[in-house]
Amino acid sequence: MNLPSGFPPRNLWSALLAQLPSDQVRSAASALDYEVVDITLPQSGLGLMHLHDSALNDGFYLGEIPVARAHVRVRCVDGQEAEGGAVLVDDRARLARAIAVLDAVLAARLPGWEAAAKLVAQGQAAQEQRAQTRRALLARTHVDFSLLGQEEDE
Amino acid sequence: MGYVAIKGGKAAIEGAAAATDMLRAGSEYAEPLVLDAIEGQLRLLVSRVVSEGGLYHPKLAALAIKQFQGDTLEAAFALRAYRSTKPRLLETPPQNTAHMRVIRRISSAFKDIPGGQMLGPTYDYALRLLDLGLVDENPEDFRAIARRFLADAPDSELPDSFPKVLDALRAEGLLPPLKPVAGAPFDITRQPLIFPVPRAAALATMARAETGSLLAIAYSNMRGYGDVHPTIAELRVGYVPVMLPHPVTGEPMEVGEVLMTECEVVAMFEGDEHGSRPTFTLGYGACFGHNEVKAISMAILDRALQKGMTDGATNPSEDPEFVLLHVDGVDSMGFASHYKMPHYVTFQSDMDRLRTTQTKTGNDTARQKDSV
Amino acid sequence: MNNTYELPLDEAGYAFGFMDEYAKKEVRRAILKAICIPGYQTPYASREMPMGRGFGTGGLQLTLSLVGADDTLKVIDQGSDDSVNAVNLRQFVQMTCPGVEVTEKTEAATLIQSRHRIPEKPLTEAQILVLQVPYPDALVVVEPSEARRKTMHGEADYSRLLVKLYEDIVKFDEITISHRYPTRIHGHYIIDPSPIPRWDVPKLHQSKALILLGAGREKKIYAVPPYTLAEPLAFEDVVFSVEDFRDALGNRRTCSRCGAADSFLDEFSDETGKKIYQCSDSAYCNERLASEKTA
Amino acid sequence: MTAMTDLTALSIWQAHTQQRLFRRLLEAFAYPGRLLDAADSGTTARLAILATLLDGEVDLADPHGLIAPEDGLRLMTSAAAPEQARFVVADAARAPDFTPTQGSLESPEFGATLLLEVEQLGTGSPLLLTGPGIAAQTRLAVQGLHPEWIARRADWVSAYPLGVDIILCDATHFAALPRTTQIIREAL
Repeated sequence: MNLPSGFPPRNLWSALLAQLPSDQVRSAASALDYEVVDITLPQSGLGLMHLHDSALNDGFYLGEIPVARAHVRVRCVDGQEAEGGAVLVDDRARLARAIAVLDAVLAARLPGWEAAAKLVAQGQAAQEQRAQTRRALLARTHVDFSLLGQEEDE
Repeated sequence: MGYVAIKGGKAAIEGAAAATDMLRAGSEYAEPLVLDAIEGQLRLLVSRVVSEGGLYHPKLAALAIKQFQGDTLEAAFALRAYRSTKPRLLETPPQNTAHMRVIRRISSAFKDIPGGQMLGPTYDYALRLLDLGLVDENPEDFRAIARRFLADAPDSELPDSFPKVLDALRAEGLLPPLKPVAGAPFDITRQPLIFPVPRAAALATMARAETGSLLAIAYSNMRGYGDVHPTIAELRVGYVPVMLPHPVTGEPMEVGEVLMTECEVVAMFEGDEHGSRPTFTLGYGACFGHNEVKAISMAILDRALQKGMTDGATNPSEDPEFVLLHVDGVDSMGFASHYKMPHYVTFQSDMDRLRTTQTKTGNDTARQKDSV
Repeated sequence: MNNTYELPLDEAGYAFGFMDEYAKKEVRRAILKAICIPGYQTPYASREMPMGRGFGTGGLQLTLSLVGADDTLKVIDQGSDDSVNAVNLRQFVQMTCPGVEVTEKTEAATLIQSRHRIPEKPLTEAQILVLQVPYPDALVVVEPSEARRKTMHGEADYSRLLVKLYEDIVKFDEITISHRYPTRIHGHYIIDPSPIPRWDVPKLHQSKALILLGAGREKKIYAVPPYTLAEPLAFEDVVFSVEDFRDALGNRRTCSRCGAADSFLDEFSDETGKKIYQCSDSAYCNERLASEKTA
Repeated sequence: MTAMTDLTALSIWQAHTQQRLFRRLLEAFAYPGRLLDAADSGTTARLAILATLLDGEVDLADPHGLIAPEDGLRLMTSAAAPEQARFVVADAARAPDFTPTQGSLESPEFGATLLLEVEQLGTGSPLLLTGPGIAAQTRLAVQGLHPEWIARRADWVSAYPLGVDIILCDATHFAALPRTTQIIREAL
């Protein structure tokens, strides 16, 4: 089995899964019957957000963002193993751990990966809906200067 | 009696908390505020709190607004205190605002900016007439607003992100060149501000400054205590995707997005002392959330401070120490509030000094009176 | 879309001492340097505490960085354990530092956080006094720029401060500083000893206990180590004097509760408008009352 | 179950152990020359002191290679030359072969903290100490401190408020010599 073409790459999975209600993600992760070992402890804390100012290119910190992260190894009954990870702008370390489990399962196509893929696809749909709203904000407020110019000429 | 005022403090403190909560509830017919409503319908208030609190956490900001009954200073303060309990896990690599998923983008320097101008959600051209239609909104109509908006939106092939206006000006040689990337920036949450401080410290301080304080000092520069005379090259609002390395692959992955406002102003040109080609000068403002007045004020002050740092300050808005030590809302409100605390001992001491001094000068005055 | 509002309850709860451990370490390093350079305002990255800047956040960060489960803590404000701010700070420490004992008895405390007073009862080597400081820099009245003040402090150049004091004397025939009396530590740095009355300034001199001062808003920590010279500024002809509690006839006023004639007194008016005086240090007053009863 | 486990097994990496040790360090600095005990920290006084004071925000110089690599990782400090580092750990039996930073008039707190490991504290040639924190004078007996340290220190602290602050430790004990302490080396 393969993922459909156009399926989002791994570096988007965390963000897309985080779009969904968290209990849906958690129950999907716990439904997978794997042994989960924390490679580093799931943590929640803060991250400094580093920007380069676009005027002169000086680096500076805009402020802090919540960060939750997890790095796990999952092992099936048959001995198959895979590593998964998640980092979120969020403060729920357990949610990050659940996403890390799904990340491992999906990346290695371990048994049950289809459920994870389905969730990622759902997250992508939610994301697309959000992007559409933003495009509408732009499309309805686009200033048409060529029209203004013609009026001025008349 | 003085003693009565400070004795029994414990009961009074508990009573004050209950009294505050009672007024929050109002009456038994009141409905509690739902946090989703605060986050959505009071989004500009949430924006102030996340930026002044220095922590991009709109959900906790909404909670703080509810808990502190709409006081932005108190709400920002609660976010700051929350920060003190959390370990610093990481520092992001530099994020790129050119990837911002824009919802608003304007320029007052050019009308025809590459990608076009999009007003987005703004009150700039709104008539400040009270809309009596909002007094008693029908929930069904309210819910239909978003649906109708999306249905009326024209199909568009607009991209999510846009090039920066400054890049075009830079390509024409009108702007100073970009500086080479330096080391780790100044971290105002860890390093005390000991002057002189680098520009990174000024930008970080202003990014979490109190909006009104920043505006007031920037306004002094606009009105004449300064000469920045800015033109807004670009003002943009949107969501910046935050990229961090994936724990397994190490590849950059998107971990979420942050709503922010960014403003670049172009100011009077100057040449350097070596007689090189003169270019425009620039100011930069940015903050969490949607807060245009703050981003513009910061951009003006950034330019004013750059001038003060190189040529010496001739106005308050050009003096880094004056500006940066007085714009923090949490610091300044704490100081103003602390005057409400008991000062019985120091006042007793003040009275002692005044009486002693009065006795000395009073004896002189009494003698003068006697002689009249 | 995720419309359900969910807070990270699984991560809730505060660690011992509220602040994260790195923050405490930084405060601790600053404390040690402050002791090594008596009276020098050591900068540190002050964290936000859940109470207002100016309500003792500098003192509180010191206390939270020092306190352990085997400490006994006393918190006072204006000399009183019952003052609203003292109650508030004490409750916060109790909430975030389980196991810490609290006391009102000065001699029972291992750690005392105070605003505006030093207890009347002499402190011992087994105690640490933490004072809350609103304005750490005695030079701010003559020099607004911190950069220039730092140079003046380093060079122990206090001529402008002395001129200011002297102008006072010329004008009023008295030094009019009532509290926050500039005090020279170990013959070099002049400190603002926090808004303690002049009455308490001599207690800094050769104190048996370590005295730490914390200014949260101004992000400074400084110290008066034990057995250290602490000299209030004065001139040969105009000496430093503490508050005068004598009445018109020259008799020392006494506390209307416990009768003490050796304590700093608060002044009140009773219903008839008559002035009455009571000890500002409530623990001192209570102890005298109690021993009177048993006697 | 996690990579963190072996870190927490050693009690010096736990917050409450560090709090306790810090209070003793505080006592040592407040009362120079006083001998304090670090025996209950589960490791050497040297590592206990470093673990209590250091983290990723400061740098450490270890010119004599006293710190085991795995402990160096846990301390999270960045390495620096002994002439620049905020903290320097050194073997006191050797004569000083570097000049630590003494801070500046404006920022004397940048003067280094030296942790000097001696053979034994409490025995050996006594140092007579006076200065802040000492009621009149006190004695600290030290064995295995190269005499050159005392001479060089006198130079380093001669331009107060500039200076360096020293912690002496043996396997289990420590004592502090802030820059304000005057040392008179007594003949035995």
